Amino acid sequence: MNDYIRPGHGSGGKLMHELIHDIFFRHFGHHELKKGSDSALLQSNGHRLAFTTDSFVVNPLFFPGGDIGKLAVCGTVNDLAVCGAIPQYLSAGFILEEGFSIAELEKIVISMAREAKNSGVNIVTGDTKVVHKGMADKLFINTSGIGYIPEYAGSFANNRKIKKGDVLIINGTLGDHAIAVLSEREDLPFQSTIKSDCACLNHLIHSLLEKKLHIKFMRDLTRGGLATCLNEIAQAQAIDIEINETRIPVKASVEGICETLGFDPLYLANEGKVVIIVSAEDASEVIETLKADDLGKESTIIGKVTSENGKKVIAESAIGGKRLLQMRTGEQLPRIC
Amino acid sequence: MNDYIRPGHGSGGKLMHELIHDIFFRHFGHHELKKGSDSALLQSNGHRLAFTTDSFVVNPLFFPGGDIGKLAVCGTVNDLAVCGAIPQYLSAGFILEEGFSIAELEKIVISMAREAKNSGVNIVTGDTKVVHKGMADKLFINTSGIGYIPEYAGSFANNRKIKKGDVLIINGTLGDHAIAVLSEREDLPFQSTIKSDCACLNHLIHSLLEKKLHIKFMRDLTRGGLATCLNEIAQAQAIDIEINETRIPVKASVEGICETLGFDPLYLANEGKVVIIVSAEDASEVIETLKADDLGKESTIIGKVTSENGKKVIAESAIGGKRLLQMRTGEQLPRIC
Amino acid sequence: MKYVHEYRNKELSQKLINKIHHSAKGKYTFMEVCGGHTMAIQKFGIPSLLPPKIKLLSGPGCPVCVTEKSYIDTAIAYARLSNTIIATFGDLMRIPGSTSSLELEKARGSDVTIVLSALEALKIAQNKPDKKIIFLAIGFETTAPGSAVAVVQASKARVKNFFILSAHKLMPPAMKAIVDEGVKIDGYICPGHVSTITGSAIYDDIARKYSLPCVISGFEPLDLLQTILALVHQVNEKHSTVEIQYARAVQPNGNPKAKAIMKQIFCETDSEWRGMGNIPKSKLVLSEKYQQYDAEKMIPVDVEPTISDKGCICGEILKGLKTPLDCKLFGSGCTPENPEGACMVSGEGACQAYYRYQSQTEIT
Amino acid sequence: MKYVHEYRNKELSQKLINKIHHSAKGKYTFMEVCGGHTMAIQKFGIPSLLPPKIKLLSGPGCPVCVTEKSYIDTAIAYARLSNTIIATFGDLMRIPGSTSSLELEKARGSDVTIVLSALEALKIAQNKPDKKIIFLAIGFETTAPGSAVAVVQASKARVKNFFILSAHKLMPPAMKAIVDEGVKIDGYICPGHVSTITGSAIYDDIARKYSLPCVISGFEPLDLLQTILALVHQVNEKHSTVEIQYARAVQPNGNPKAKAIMKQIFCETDSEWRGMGNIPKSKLVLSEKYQQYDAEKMIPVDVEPTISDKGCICGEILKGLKTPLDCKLFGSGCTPENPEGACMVSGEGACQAYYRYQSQTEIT
Amino acid sequence: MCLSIPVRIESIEGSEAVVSINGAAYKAGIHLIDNPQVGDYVLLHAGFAIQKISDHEARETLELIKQMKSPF
Amino acid sequence: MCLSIPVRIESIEGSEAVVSINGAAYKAGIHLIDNPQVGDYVLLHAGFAIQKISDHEARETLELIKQMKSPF
Ligand code: SF4
Ligand code: SF4
Ligand SMILES: [Mg+2]
Ligand SMILES: [Mg+2]
Ligand SMILES: [Mg+2]
Ligand SMILES: [Mg+2]
Ligand SMILES: [Mg+2]
Ligand SMILES: [Mg+2]
Ligand SMILES: [Mg+2]
Ligand SMILES: [Mg+2]
Ligand SMILES: [Mg+2]
Ligand SMILES: [Mg+2]
Repeated sequence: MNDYIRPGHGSGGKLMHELIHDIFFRHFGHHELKKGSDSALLQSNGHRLAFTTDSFVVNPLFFPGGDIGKLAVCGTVNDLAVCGAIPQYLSAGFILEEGFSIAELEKIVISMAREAKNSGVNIVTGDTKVVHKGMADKLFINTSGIGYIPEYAGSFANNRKIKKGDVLIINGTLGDHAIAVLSEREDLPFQSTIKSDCACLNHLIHSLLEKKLHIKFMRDLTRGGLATCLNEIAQAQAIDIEINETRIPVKASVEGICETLGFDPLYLANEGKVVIIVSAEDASEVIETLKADDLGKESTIIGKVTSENGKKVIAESAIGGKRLLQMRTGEQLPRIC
Repeated sequence: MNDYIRPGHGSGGKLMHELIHDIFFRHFGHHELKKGSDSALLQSNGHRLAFTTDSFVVNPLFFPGGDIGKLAVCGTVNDLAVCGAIPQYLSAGFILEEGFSIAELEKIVISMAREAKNSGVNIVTGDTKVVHKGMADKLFINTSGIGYIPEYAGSFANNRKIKKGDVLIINGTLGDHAIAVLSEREDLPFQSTIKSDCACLNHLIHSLLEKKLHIKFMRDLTRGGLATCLNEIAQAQAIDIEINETRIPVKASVEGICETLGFDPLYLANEGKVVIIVSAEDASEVIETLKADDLGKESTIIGKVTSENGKKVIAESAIGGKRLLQMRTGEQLPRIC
Repeated sequence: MKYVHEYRNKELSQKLINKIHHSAKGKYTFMEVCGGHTMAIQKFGIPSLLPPKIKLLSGPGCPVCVTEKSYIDTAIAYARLSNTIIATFGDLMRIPGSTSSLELEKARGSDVTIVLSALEALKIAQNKPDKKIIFLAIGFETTAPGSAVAVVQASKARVKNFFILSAHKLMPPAMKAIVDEGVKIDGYICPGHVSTITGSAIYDDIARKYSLPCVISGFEPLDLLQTILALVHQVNEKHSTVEIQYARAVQPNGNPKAKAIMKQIFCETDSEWRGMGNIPKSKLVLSEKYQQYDAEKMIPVDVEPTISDKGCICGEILKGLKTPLDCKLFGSGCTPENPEGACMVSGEGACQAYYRYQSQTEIT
Repeated sequence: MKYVHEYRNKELSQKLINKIHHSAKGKYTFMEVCGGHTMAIQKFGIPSLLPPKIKLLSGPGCPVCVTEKSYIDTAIAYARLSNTIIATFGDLMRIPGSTSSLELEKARGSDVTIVLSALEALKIAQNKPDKKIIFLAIGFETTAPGSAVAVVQASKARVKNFFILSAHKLMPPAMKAIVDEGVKIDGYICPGHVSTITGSAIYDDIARKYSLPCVISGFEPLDLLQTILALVHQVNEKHSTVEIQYARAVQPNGNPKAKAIMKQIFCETDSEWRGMGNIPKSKLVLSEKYQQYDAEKMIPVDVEPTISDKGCICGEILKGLKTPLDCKLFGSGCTPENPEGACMVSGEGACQAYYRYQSQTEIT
Repeated sequence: MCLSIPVRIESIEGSEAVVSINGAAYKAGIHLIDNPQVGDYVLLHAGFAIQKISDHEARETLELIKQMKSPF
Repeated sequence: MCLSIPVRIESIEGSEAVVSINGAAYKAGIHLIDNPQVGDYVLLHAGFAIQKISDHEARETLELIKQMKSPF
């Protein structure tokens, strides 16, 4: 059963991590790659750079709150920003299916251009490939990005020591992206006003770094959702984390759809959310700074670091019970039981 | 007839150039992008960088002389190298079709790792996406690359002035890649010993730059073949070029297959060929240097710059007749007449 | 009132927990037969809040876990036929058959599509008259009425290319079989949503003949805690009656309309249960009159011989004789990514529930 | 000897060019009717080497350019049927029909596949018995025998799902029509590969009745220069006979086996030629006996009404009355990327050949 | 088994109802429910409303717990 | 029209021959050729050999040009 690519290999959870470790890390082997962080932090001729890549394959291409083009810019900008880099340059690689509408392509490109402008990055190099009808699903976009590490973010990028008692902050509600995209698909017949949270977070993050707040770690949530992200953090930083489920912001309609389909919002995809670890004493100033930005209005503390030597993520439920929160194992499938 | 993506939009010829100008250049608008060169030459915090991207969608994935993985490394390394950059870091973005064999994926990854090692670059960041069965053709790879511009290549990267009488050099035979790939496809039932020329040219190019030979311009040949590449050069550099068809190296079997299918070798894809413009007096030393490398054994002068103020490419035929060589217009289709 | 968050109140649950701690005297073993209960119990961390003398066992309440392997093998055989579309709830996608799974068959090119309802499957059939649509009808009494509606609609609209492959199972025969097998329990947390359809009378036999307390429970923490408290009380007082904790949704008589349509379309038959062997009259199949919608009757197919699980103790876990931690494969040879047995596949299978929501005691 | 590069010798061609320059006294207009000749002439830059008093006109020798628009519309209508595969030479893919093209239909989801030979199309039919395969049989006398072989094979193997949509055209009727239309030429460069099948006798009428010199030419520069020289000589000497320059491939009697199978399978009929109107007995269709392979006879389809070209002077170019440069659309409204007329689509269509291999005089 | 949540009937057309799942709309089959009314809360399972929710009983249950005396 | 190039017959099996196109192999139909032999050069068009090439005539043609006297 292991020999074929399955949807779970791309869903940001455990299967994907195994594939990445067993195949990519093993053969490519570079230490920056193996860190598995959002961007590689590099030296180029004495200069410090962040470099990252992502491909975008979302279906449908247009969804409430965004489209694949906006996503492609935000995803890469965010991966640079959470590493403390100032995003500067993006590449854009298009794979187009024969028969795809050029008018739709233009809409997507305009959306990319707008988002790039808003976030202050330039798309400086590109590529276009066309595949025959049926050989791709309309259009895929790859963006890669380069940023530089400013002086004041230097120590952040080197990872401050995370301590017991440090708190975890998130800048808003979970799962809006996943549900907005799902409800737009014909095969999931929900109608809602839920919009994708898709957004470039670099200005929000920049406002923290500029104030020289003691940010200890940041990661943007994407495919695997909060639970997978926290597990990645716990493992990479060798810490135990405990979150309080009642404090995790989830929209009522998102929660409802999740209960209907048997999904867990903690594992739903997001595209404009970042988890930030700060010391407890800095938390209120961080939240205040975040709340000053539209993208951080609902920022809140969701949990804390409970051990400096661990790798577990624990969730405390509404009634005080506790459970181990693991990585997502495969693509979440709608179910009846 | 214009509203849909057609194969020609990706075949490196005129349709593609129109799409790129009308959609991508128009909306993205950055001057480096609009140059349409192999890599963007950038300033990042006072540091000079080259940055490029390419997606790879070849069918079949494995072909005589290479595979999609080798191609993905070589293509991006070459785009950096022809701009005078020393390729350093690559990203690797995979789009995998559900059901694709993980063993084949590993073969491809090993091939990428090998080629990266040979060419001296590191794959430092990556991404994996899985799409449902039938939504992609097995596997697509995007690589983006970063290089730095060494001192001694600085003036090259700024474009020396191309003068009338300068000569054009190529490092070997045309069309081997296209024909190797075609003959491997079930729908084109040829059998031959032709191998793809797919190769990383950075060491070959480096050997020229190190010797501080007066290289005036370089571009690697890819999808659109020699004719498209020369037209791009003529337009971008505002020069007239004249090539001599009898001097253009083409393997006999490649030529034969072309005549059978109605293809023109001047428009066939290559993945290890570079066109170099040098002053006539430097030509012999450049060729000598190229010939010292395995990848340059068949280097030869194919033509010259005939005007410093033009944009035409003229081909002189075996019998001395002349014709205008234009960009390829669409994907070449096998035909009977 | 939205009937969800009100039942997740921390103060009220603390009151119930205190009461349970206070009331629990001896040792108690209760079985929740519904996978939804298993999930909720783990998700809200209820074991970490109960006194250690109360033990909760997971029963055969995940329709996916109890589905016989030969059923999956049959579905896979159908998936491999050309011109056939398998419509299934997501639950079945990753269940291992003898040598493959529906997910893998889809990856290999079969047309397998996930639906949210039996009516969606029927709609596909109506939109693609050239194809045969086989709906994998799984689930207990809660789900079977929906399949019945789809068959009635297909019949009304004269749809000729819609078929069901039924694995609809009945809950009471399995609950009895568990006790007959000798599993030692002190009471049943009875399945709330099954009971909305069936009503409470189906458990009368169990309470009376087997002298087991039965409480029909809702799925929120207050529901479950209240149910556990009621069970403790019954045990303490040596009662064994059927109580309805989930009164807001369960009528003593259930849902007569749903029961009627089930009766119209289906008849009962003996059936294999994964890991539990044959249980008499425990499965619903289409009655004579609706044969033309029965995939097995109408579409001949060669099914590969069933290969039995190696090392998987799913069956004993379903019977409540063992817990997932007793399985040598748990967590190493068998994980949600690469499940060996069915209990690891479903989100509410006992093994996956354990794997995902491991209780605090096991964490620290 | 490999029969290609030997005929691209620069010294020998210079000899011929000198001789032509020396022999050319008055003004000469010769027409090459074969698109392959048009291509070779442009590719080797022959116009830039001839004295200006020799003018070469391109005739109707591209089977794609002369294919009536309604044929493309019919092929498109077939492409839109479900369960149908269109098998075509690459040449037809981009030909504009009234409102679409095969390339566009493929982009929209139709199954259109490129083949290198009629037998490949037959193989597809044998591999996919559920589908109807329609082979677009285009080409002149050179290509028609291959289609005939495929029909014979289909008949032998009792293949029931292979069909051809014939647009096989005959060369001599068109060559006569051109002169009848009043096009002023001094001689024909006769199509070499057509003649390998037909032999030389088909041009006898033209040489005799129309008093036009005819030289059957090969496709290499030496062939073409030698042919032009021979035509100049005939004109100078007021001869008009049929000469075979391409003797290494053309027998006076052609290829009797190919002629026989063509005769067995096909019969002649009147036909529209794009831009040239109706020409009697200029097309091959399947004879009565092979009707079951005739798409038009066996597969009914609604074809959209043909919309005539606006501004395209393809027809006059084919007749030799105008050159592409006379067309207002050439190079702006009509380019190989967005062709308006058929002559711009095919690599050997007069307009595309001009566009791609513009002669040196026009370059500078 | 049997995932099910309470949803509110927003409108009815024949044997289908649009239900609100905390604000998200979904078309559910109401073939199995007697006398469904707009405003009713029903349990949604596998695309069908399977039972109405009794507001009275719902409050009763909570009231019972609220009024329970603490053992300590 | 009618792209065609000379190819060499390398082997024959029934009505198909493997032909060499300057070294590349292709399976061509030889239904239309009388008495095809390995070593023959034939013209290949649309998948079929349509005519044998006469080596004698080929040399003759070249010879003719070679022996032509220059007009100057
Ligand atoms: S852990 Fe896996 S193998 Fe073990 S009982 Fe559970 S499902 Fe079966
Ligand atoms: S240029 Fe185009 S429009 Fe004009 S005659 Fe040629 S094909 Fe027709
Ligand atoms: Mg990230
Ligand atoms: Mg990234
Ligand atoms: Mg990312
Ligand atoms: Mg590119
Ligand atoms: Mg598609
Ligand atoms: Mg390049
Ligand atoms: Mg590039
Ligand atoms: Mg490139
Ligand atoms: Mg990524
Ligand atoms: Mg595929």
